[in-house]
Amino acid sequence: MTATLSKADFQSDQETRWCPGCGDYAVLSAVQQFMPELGIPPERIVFITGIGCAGRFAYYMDTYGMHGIHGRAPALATGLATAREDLSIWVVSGDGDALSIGGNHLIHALRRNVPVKILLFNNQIYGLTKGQASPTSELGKITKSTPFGVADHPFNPVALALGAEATFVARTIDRDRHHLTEVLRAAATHEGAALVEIYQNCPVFNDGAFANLTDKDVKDANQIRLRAGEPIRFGADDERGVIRGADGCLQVVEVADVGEAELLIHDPGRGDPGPALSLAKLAQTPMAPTPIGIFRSVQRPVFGQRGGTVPATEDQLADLLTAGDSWTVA
Amino acid sequence: MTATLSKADFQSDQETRWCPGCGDYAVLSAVQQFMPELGIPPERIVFITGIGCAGRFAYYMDTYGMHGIHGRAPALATGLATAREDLSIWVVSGDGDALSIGGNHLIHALRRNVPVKILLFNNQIYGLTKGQASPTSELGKITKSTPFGVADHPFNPVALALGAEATFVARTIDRDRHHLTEVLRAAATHEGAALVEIYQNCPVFNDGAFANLTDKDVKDANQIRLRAGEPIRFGADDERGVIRGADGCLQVVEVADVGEAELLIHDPGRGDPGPALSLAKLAQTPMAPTPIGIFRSVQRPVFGQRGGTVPATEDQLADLLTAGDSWTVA
Amino acid sequence: MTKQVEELDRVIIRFAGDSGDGMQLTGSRFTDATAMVGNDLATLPNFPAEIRAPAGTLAGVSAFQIQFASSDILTPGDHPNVLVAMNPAALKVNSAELERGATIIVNGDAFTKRNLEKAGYAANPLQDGSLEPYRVHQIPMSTLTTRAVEAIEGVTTRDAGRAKNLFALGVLSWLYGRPTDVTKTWIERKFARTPAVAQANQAAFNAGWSFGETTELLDVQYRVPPATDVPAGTYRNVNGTTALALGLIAASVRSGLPLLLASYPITPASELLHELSRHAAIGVSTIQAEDEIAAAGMALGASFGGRLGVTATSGPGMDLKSETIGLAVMLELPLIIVDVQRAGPSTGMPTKTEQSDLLMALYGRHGESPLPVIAPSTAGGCFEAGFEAARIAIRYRTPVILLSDSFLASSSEPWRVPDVATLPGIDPEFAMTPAHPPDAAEPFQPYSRNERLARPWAIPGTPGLAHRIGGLEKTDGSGNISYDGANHERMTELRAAKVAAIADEVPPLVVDIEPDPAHPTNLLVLGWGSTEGSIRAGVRRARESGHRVATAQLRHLNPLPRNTGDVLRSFERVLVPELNSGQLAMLLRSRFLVDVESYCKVRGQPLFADEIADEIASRQ
Amino acid sequence: MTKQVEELDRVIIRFAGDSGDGMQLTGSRFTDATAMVGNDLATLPNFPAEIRAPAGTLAGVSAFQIQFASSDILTPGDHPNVLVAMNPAALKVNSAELERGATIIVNGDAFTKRNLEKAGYAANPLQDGSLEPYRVHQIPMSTLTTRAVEAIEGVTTRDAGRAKNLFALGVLSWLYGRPTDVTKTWIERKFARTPAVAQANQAAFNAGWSFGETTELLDVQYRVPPATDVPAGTYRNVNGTTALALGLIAASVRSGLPLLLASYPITPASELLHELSRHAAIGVSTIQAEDEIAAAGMALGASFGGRLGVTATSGPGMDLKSETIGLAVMLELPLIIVDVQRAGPSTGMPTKTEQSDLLMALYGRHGESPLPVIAPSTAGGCFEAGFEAARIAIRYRTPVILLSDSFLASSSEPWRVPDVATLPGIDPEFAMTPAHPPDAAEPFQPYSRNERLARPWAIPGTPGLAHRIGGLEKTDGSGNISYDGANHERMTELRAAKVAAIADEVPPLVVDIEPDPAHPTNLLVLGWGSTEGSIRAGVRRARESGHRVATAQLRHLNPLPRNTGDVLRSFERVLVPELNSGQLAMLLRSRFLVDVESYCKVRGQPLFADEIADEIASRQ
Ligand SMILES: Cc1ncc(C[n+]2csc(CCOP(=O)(O)OP(=O)(O)O)c2C)c(N)n1
Ligand SMILES: Cc1ncc(C[n+]2csc(CCOP(=O)(O)OP(=O)(O)O)c2C)c(N)n1
Ligand code: SF4
Ligand code: SF4
Ligand SMILES: [Mg+2]
Ligand SMILES: [Mg+2]
Repeated sequence: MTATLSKADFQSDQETRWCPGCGDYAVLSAVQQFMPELGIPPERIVFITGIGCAGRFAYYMDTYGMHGIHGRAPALATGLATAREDLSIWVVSGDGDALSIGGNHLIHALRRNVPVKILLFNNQIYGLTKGQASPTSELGKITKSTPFGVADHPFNPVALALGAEATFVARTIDRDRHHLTEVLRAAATHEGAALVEIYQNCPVFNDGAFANLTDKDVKDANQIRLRAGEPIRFGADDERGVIRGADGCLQVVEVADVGEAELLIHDPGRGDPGPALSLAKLAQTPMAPTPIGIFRSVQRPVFGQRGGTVPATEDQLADLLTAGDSWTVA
Repeated sequence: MTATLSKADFQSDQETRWCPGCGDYAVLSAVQQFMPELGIPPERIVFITGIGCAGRFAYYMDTYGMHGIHGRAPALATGLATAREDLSIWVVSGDGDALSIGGNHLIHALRRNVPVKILLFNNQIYGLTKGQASPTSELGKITKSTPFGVADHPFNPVALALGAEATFVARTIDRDRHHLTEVLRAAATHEGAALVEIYQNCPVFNDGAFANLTDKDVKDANQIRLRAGEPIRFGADDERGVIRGADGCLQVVEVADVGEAELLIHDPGRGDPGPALSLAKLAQTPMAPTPIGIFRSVQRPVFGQRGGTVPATEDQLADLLTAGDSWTVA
Repeated sequence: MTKQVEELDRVIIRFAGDSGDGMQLTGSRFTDATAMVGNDLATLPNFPAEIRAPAGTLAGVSAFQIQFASSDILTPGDHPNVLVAMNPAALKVNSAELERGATIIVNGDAFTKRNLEKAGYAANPLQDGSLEPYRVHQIPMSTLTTRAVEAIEGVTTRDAGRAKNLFALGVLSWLYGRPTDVTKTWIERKFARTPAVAQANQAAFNAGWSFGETTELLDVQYRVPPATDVPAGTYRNVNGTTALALGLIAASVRSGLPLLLASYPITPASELLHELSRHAAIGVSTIQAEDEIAAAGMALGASFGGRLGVTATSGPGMDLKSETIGLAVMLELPLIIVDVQRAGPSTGMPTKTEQSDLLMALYGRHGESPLPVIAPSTAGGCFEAGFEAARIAIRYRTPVILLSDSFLASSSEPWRVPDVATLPGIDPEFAMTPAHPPDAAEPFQPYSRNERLARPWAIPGTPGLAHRIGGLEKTDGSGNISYDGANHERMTELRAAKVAAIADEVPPLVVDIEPDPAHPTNLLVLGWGSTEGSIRAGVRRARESGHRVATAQLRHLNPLPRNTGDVLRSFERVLVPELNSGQLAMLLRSRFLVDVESYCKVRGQPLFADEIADEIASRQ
Repeated sequence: MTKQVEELDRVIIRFAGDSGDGMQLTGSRFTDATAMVGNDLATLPNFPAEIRAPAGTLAGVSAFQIQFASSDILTPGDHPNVLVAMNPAALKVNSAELERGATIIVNGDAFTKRNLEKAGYAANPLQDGSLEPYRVHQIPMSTLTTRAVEAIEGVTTRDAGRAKNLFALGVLSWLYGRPTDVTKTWIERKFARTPAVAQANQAAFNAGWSFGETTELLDVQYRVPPATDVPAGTYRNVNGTTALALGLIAASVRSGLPLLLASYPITPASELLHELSRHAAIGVSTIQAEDEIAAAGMALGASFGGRLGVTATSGPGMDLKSETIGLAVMLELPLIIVDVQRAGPSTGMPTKTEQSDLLMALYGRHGESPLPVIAPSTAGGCFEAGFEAARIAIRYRTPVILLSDSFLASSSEPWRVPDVATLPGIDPEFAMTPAHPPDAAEPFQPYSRNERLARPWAIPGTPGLAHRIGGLEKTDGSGNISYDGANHERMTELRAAKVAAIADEVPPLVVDIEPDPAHPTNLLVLGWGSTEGSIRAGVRRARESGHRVATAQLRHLNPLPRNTGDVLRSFERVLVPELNSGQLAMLLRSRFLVDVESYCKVRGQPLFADEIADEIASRQ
């Protein structure tokens, strides 16, 4: 029966309510399209979301869903995942929801390696509340809450996840359905926690934040596509690449200048997260050439059920009640 | 007058109340000893602490102090630092206080580069509440809250800080007064946020957690002392060292096998935090050879005062009140 | 042709259109012009729910309501007499609330098949007679606007399309004889950098005005004489958010304490953050914290440093701040917590108003942690409330909760600008020497108390006063940690007594009419916070229809005015209308054992004057 | 030599010593032996503040108190008649609370100059006559213990030193004729792996016993006959923590829902986490969350998944959970929140008891978010309370707050173990088909309601019932997001009505004596939660001295028993003793307009029977 599932089986009857042109539409459509691949019936799939435009995602998926409170989706999901190993659990969160108010739950879910897939819609702005700065807004950005420009250095979500012991960390883009789907596939098959940062355009409050990576004429020059086992190179004609410089830091070079042999080979399976962090920090904001794809994918025991799924029997309970010294009064 | 300050000037009249043999005593004494070096009068120094045994620290320093609530010291300190640039502000926190309940405030204080020095007393246990697991407790550890062993993979505080955009990250040990003081000195002179992880022994609930790095007979074999600009090597006769292997990961080797030239040169000033993360993760727990010292120290604008220190004048206020369209009724 | 002029005492107009139609702008321009005329007025914007919905849909409708009159008015009004509807959706959403016989002015061009469908109209309401009970004026605004501007050099069709709201403004300005120069100068200022656009807007406005003047369509012009009962002074329009921001800044100036607001965005409290963040130039620091817990902590940290620490949020954020507020109670430091209430529980209805956080403000923390609670009752009153909250926080070294709400924050009214010199001074009375108060023992006793039971506030940097404070119970006087039972009981009583004693400075509860023995008034309508306007308007109507009824409004919820009990007992019946399930009533009943009656409205809307009038009538 | 035997009706013994002296162990061993005798008993440990203080200091003193009697008793007792003091500090800290003429047994060896100084004694109290009013027995326990064990193969001097608490146990066991076999078997079990230590402890115990038997020092032996008024059944000793854990597990078994506890450590609630984490083998999952917010979220997430979600904390943690509890109110899912109250506000006095979270439990969330609140009144009663909380949470799909406190959690008493078969079943009634309840509309209506107003609980994995829930207001029935005012009012009323209706299943408030027209009882003492024992004991004393007074205890704080108002009104005066500033009194006054009087104690201690007796006397 699950074999016959189609995109339509994952579309709820609720009218989608995002602004015209919002990147969320593209991600929703891609996710609904991908779901049948899981081969899991909709009733065993759960979407748990936080508050924000991204948070509305749950209402549009015809699966079980919980629209939680701001920033707490990873905690809700951790409880559900611990209680119900039989479910496929997805968290959808925004850059404010996941990294500002929800930062603590995110890093703990990652270190515990809770079996949930976390989709972080990063539009580098607060959308639902109409345009305040987010922890990923670039320095100097003018927003409703920062009329003189953002003064706090932003987080790099991939870097934060790597420092937080994440076992799977990836980055993709709303507009690139193919790449997005590939990454979703990898995240879905990963055992344990997966963090997927999705660059998502907010045409209303932060339009063009990722134009560098999405506009036809410049994207090739700026998308550094990470492929396991392959040298890291990019550009219209793969003319540029990444090497580890003499100073021990990664740097972008012209392949011609250094020779292909010098290029760094991408390996998401490294135990040492250092090189992945170096890649994540190649660009602090997506205005420079920016790696996308899977930064890290390693195996580690999954945070799982503690007490099993069946309560005590009545006999076990009876024994428990009289455990320790007991006496009888006739 | 500040020239004549001595340790005694920083000792409060409160009786110190830690368990006999607690590592906190050594740190307290070292800090009190070091304070005069700052050349700042006690009244311009503030210690803000969270809840935990470490949290009691504030009461023992004869400076201004606030013993806050659990996990929130970095937030309290951020407010104070923003309001009062003229103060030297120190946060003292435990591994539970800083990394469990307070994780979010810690990473945000680091990314904002708030000018506070954060001393994280890591005893890998909850002391004040009598022995539950902490986010740094090693896998499998039996504690009051984990009778079958800790099931969550621990945080590595240095790694977390590096992923959180920290500009200064160091690690030292309660028992090594000299090294501890060196690190305090560097942290104090760093402009912006400094995170100092201090391995601290809790003889009552987690005795010997750092024996590997403190016991005479084994410490030389396990302390990897990081020195800026020098090759990374250790061991009684510096016979071992750290190199970057062919696979791109760091590894510990016998210097003899690879030759000194191959050794990694330590540079805390690298823009790219990747190599520092690799070092931090050389040992997931201090049971293996573990780097101590300054992992990262870079410059970045400091999160500072927004609105300045003087309120509006009465004239400015009057103008403000009538700003926009106003009219007069006679 | 000259037209007949009809005089009116009061008018309620609602401008409604698609989010993109610029109705908020039209409304506020009309408001400014109206203020200039000297009418009294009150306004209320009504935005669509957070996310911008597709153009033309019901969810996308944005509206702005204004009531203006020749005598003082109290609310933006319950039921509009005039609706300006820029598209079918706007008509659909708003027609239900119109008074019978109301005037409806629509942009006929917008009533296309597509738009009608989007609005869910089976048939065109302009044709199917469903608008029979109203006076409908159809004006092809888009067409006329385009025609008016097409000649202008460098104007895009997009500019033309967007200018139609000024056409509407022109029509209404003519209809109610609003001055045109205010609008003219505004257009010039606003579009100074794009002269073409400025011209286009001016042209559209003029076109609307002359349309009114010339066409047969509108046969009467109305006149609402200026309000005569207005005290002299300088006035401006403010909504509750602006007034509150100004009140806090004024307190900062009068106390000499720089203001630090740490806040985390949340509807409808974000506006205060936006507002204050613009004033960095005059000593106002703002931090967008990582969450509400941090925001409260940062504000408290600033207070410890001798600043005026403020944090602002709405319901869900209040939950999160409660632990830190409790710490502030224990530290006995000044802290202002602004709660712009919205419809709960949980995420509830974020854009809707409610008064359901009162009991949480009083009891929403573990342990015995009393603190003062203040609730402004008008948009302008938010200025005094902000100032008063700061004054109390500083004088008594205590956190203060200020309960505003979504309605107060966004509704606006003319506000008489106070003379700065007349604002009371606020002396922070920082401790400078160990002996503080002078007769206190040395070494410095951070938990000694003055006549108000307030403790000394010694800020870092003060030599000789270095001390440690924290959340653990402390010894009376020295402030050292104490687990002594008797001390804990004493400190618990002291914290409560300090807050209770603030009543000495709380103005008595004022009933709006003197009890007249001849005709005893047996009913008191007692409200709190933002409901004042509607209650007074409702009471006024009840009186007009002959009912004897008195009213009073509580602005201090803790401590209550000292005469509250006497006032309650001096009436046979007391009616307490609230936008919750009876929270103030619960307080009053337990405090005074008076059987007050509740009128509870929990619909996410402000109270309506009609409802009060009806409740009164039903009791007499 | 045979000694005279004196019969006693009740005895209160306090074992006190340094944290290292093992007094908790001595006390619990003595308790078990006492239980075997068939005495009724109640015990209370008293640990030093969190951090272990230096040996011999006042801060390091640990004590364990037991009251045992031949007739039913209600509390661990106010003033001990016997104090066992292992060192000077223990004597200093505890002597003040002894009754006049009490017996003091000290370890003479410990009264060294150094220890006396540490305890702050200028002169040795054993010599300076300051203990005149007491009967003091000095026993060189350390010396005698060492002598008794030194012969034993493989015993270190350290083992010897530590065995002296068993010597003390031996002495007291002889003094009160406690059976020795219980202790013997316990020693064997406990030290099975270290026979030498086992032997040493046994030897020390025997030495203590024979010391009592042989020396002149102790001339009388006491006998407390077994309690005769005890109902038949199997008994064990439990403290409130264990009883609560068992109650929750029992509910899990009877409902078939695996238990998931997510909690963040905090004194005194951590013990529940420790206790439950041991039962992983029988379907109990426990997670130590990163903070209290996460803990509540994890428990709620588990509930969504069809588990029995529980979270436990104390005051500061309650503040942090409030937003998530509000979400649970909106989601209408079962959730149990245990609040083990401690002295507040803020960090307060973490190891001390208080009842000051009642109003926060009821009103500590923004918006109108009603939920049931239950408060057990005895250690054993925590079993029923835990079970009942789960039953209500599941039947009504609602979060339930259970208010325990530090005193209840750690005090212990004999508990009659219930027969598992007699425990009521709890049917989770999971929704399995879209039509649920059967007459409901399709598609699945997650917010339709049954006769109890409870909504269907459809858990992930159930085909055809996939649905979305969240914190935004929802349409009655369908559960879709709604901003409609009328719907919001209806939903607000429904949520309140559902909780109020639980009163149908709340047992009536029972007054302990029938009103007797002949001698009217004009005073009711009404308590709630953990004060029951002290109140009943106090009332009993008052009656013994001739006062006519009735008493009753509330275990359901929301909703209140339906007859509460009638009960209050049937007395002239109502006295409400509380360990807070009058929180229940406030509730009752507003609900019933009855002028109840408060007796407030906020000293971080449990209520004392004397205090109640005095309060009663002062009113008659
Ligand atoms: C406790 C709490 N604080 C604040 C809010 C208000 N709020 C809702 S969404 C949001 C942030 C939205 O930004 P983001 O997470 O980036 O999501 P986006 O809307 O951009 O998709 C905020 C501050 C809330 N609902 N709850
Ligand atoms: C909100 C809140 N939750 C829980 C606690 C209880 N608590 C106090 S300290 C602490 C953790 C102590 O561990 P750590 O931070 O490592 O400090 P340490 O005692 O080990 O120095 C906890 C859970 C609290 N005081 N407040
Ligand atoms: S505000 Fe931005 S993120 Fe939100 S729905 Fe609109 S376009 Fe999308
Ligand atoms: S419990 Fe551990 S950390 Fe705390 S004071 Fe004692 S030894 Fe130190
Ligand atoms: Mg965003
Ligand atoms: Mg610790």
